[in-house]
Amino acid sequence: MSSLFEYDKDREAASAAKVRALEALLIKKGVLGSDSVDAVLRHFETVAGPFNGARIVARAWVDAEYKARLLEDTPKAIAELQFQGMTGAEGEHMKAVANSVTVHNLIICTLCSCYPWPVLGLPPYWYKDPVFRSRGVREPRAVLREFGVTIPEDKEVKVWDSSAQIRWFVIPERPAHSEHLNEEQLAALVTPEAMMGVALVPSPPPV
Amino acid sequence: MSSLFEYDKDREAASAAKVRALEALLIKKGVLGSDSVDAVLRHFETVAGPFNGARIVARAWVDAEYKARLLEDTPKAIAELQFQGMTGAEGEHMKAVANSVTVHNLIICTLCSCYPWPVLGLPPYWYKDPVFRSRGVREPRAVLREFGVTIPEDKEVKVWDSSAQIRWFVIPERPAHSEHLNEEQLAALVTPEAMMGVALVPSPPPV
Amino acid sequence: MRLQHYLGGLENLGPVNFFEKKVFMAEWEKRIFGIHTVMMAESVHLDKSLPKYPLSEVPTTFKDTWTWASLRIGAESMQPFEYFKYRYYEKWLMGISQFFIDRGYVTAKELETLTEHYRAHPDSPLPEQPNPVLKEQVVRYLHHGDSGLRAPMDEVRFAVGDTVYVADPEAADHTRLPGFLRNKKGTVTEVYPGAFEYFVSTGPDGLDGPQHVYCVSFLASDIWGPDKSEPNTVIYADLFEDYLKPVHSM
Amino acid sequence: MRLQHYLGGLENLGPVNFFEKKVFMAEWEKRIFGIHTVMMAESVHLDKSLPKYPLSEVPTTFKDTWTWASLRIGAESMQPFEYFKYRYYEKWLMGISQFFIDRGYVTAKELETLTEHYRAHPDSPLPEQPNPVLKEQVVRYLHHGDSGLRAPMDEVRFAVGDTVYVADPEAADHTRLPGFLRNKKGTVTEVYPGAFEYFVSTGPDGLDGPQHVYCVSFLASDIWGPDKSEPNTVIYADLFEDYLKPVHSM
Repeated sequence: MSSLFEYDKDREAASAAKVRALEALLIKKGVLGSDSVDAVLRHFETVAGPFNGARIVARAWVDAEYKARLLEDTPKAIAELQFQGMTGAEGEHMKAVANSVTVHNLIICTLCSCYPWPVLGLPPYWYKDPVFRSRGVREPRAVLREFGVTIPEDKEVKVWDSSAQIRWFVIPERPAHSEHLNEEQLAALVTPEAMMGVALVPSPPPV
Repeated sequence: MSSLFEYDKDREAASAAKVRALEALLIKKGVLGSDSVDAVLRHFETVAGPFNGARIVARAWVDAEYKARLLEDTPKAIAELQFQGMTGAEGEHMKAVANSVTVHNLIICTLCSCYPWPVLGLPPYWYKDPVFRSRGVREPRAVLREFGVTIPEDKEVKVWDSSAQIRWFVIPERPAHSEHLNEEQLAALVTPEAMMGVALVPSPPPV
Repeated sequence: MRLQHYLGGLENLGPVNFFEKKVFMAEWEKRIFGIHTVMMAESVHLDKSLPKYPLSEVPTTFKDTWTWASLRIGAESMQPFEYFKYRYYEKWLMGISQFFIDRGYVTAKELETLTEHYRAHPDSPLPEQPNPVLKEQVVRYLHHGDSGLRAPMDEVRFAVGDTVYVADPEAADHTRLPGFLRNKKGTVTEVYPGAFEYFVSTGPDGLDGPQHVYCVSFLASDIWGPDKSEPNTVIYADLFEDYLKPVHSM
Repeated sequence: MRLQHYLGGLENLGPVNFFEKKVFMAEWEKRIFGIHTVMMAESVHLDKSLPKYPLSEVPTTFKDTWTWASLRIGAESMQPFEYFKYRYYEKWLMGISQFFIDRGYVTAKELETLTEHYRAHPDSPLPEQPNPVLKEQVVRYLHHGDSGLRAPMDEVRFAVGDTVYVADPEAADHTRLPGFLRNKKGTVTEVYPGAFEYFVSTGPDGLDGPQHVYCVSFLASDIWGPDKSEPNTVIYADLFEDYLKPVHSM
């Protein structure tokens, strides 16, 4: 499957040389410093990433009042947790939407690849691919089935298409049989896919 | 412009090797003879090609009754000329349409690349390209302008999209100041583009 | 429906590459064109088409039906975005190679190995195994074609001048109904004599067995809307009867 | 309109490539992502966005506006069929390189020559010229972002619960209005506080200066038709005010 995005070595080598030449020229011309790009990449290893989203979701699971505040005013509730950079690039205006017994949410960007960087990091390739962007709004239930998630007909599916300021993310349902887990253990169960709405959070293995 | 269809050498070499391997295997397996493909290619050098269409058009220009018969029953009128293979592959059901002071005709195949082989040979790359196939039915006048042909608004444009049996071709208007030319000289003026309806036949240089 | 069925009418595509008048962009393209045409000339359906060819006398191991439909199915059933990644004859090469592999004439491994050989030795010759009887059939086919014309059916559903609506049947892999005409209103301008056989069923799309074919005209303004169409422009298309509905059925 | 504005809703595309969870398919993609993000962090518009960055104190020769819009324009204005030939970050690399050439930061020749050098010597290092003050600005930008939020305008044209129709403005190169929503009927579900500046004009498409943004819900059956949509499905989109028309205007 992943071959759709894998190109031949020559093509990759040509792109690699071109981007290196571009970066080198921009450094020489004073547009970039030689430490600028690395600073960007480091940010997504340490500050912005799905580890933040997972901790927010776990907090919402263990604290119903926190969850209510998170849905009511997402930036304010995230600020309570005192993570770094939570209103940073692509997180200036975030909004959480919650799955429930009656509703399943899915986030998408049909025009490009908008994504809530501070809480989820950078999006995977399939999210940016025209196939997901085309099908996600037309047949979200079929797309979810391919990902192994069957949504019953009487459960509403809500698809959130980013085309202006808001970057959405999903609070998945807390899995059954997770009563014995603490907040940190719960956070470890939460995947980026679950916070995009293409996966559920599975129950932990029985103790 | 033609770079749109020109790919890098590696890609061409890979295709060339693959098609040669395929032909070699099909010869070995008895699906083809080693002289089969050459027989096909020779046909389009000697039997089927725009040289036929040009002669048909020239005849229609010099003989109004022939032109009437050609429009009324195209295969029968073509048969009068006793060319070879005129009801052959992709010419089983041809139909001529005539440009006039009130009508300009354009042929196209939006689904693939249907084309009247016996009278026009094989179609050029742009005719097979999705850009022409998309635009030709939506904005034929704009497409014609790009080809240097401006059709006045009060002249009707008819676009013929092949999607079943018929293969159309266009009898262009006879150029002005061509009274002194004989049939053979007239045929030499007729281009494949004129018989597809994307070009006019220019007047011959003054004597 | 797939994007490649809806090419007609896409906007903002930029200029047509009119200056590329070549039929073949590379020498290798001639070979795949030739292979396809030979396959058409030895297709098993040719004992049912006009003229009826004496195919049993032609020495070939090819024992399948190969028509334009076979080739079109390959291109139309491609993943739509993939369709635009390949040049015209690249798609032919992909479709035809896959056909021979799928039908067991050659194995993927054989083809891959020999491709590597020719990649390393581009001038290495083809096997020398002429087949004069097959060559004769190829020439005959090119001269006399392959028509699906049949006797007319009892009932001709539409007459010249009738207003018709175009149907919108399900079409996943192959159709002869251009997307931009679906659900549009047109006028029958010609009822072709006889019925036509497409030789290949298009499944839920509807082509299966002989049927009448009509030439139908459409005002450009009825297709693209009065504001987004050019003036005084009419589009004609040949449509199989199954693709048309009488106006009162709407 | 271009095909890339109408991606939402295309049919028969086959499976989503869900298994490719990588963010970058190749190491080089990280570099173009990084270059783009640094450009956003030193864009001259940042003295007008929130927070107001002290950009004049940052030593850089970059003197242009670079926002997401700049990047999107590059991809959306591509010839539509070309769009599908390139992988996501390939399009970034094409657009960003062209921008630096067009704006005179580098010449096509310089880039070509140096590309050849790195092609021949892939491990040849980058110049060593750190810029600690710019690095600090990059980190600051990543932590504090870049909001177009403005004070609300006097008149808010729609209220929660209003039925609205989506406009269909001309859009050649760039729009924030998905094609599949055009001319459809929806319901306002939220009026976001404040107005939003997009920083870049989209020309006849309509975005220019701050405006209100609404969350609008659409029944899937109102978009794709009752027969071709999944049951019990609602699509929400954030739409700029200029893209909406009151129901009585239809």
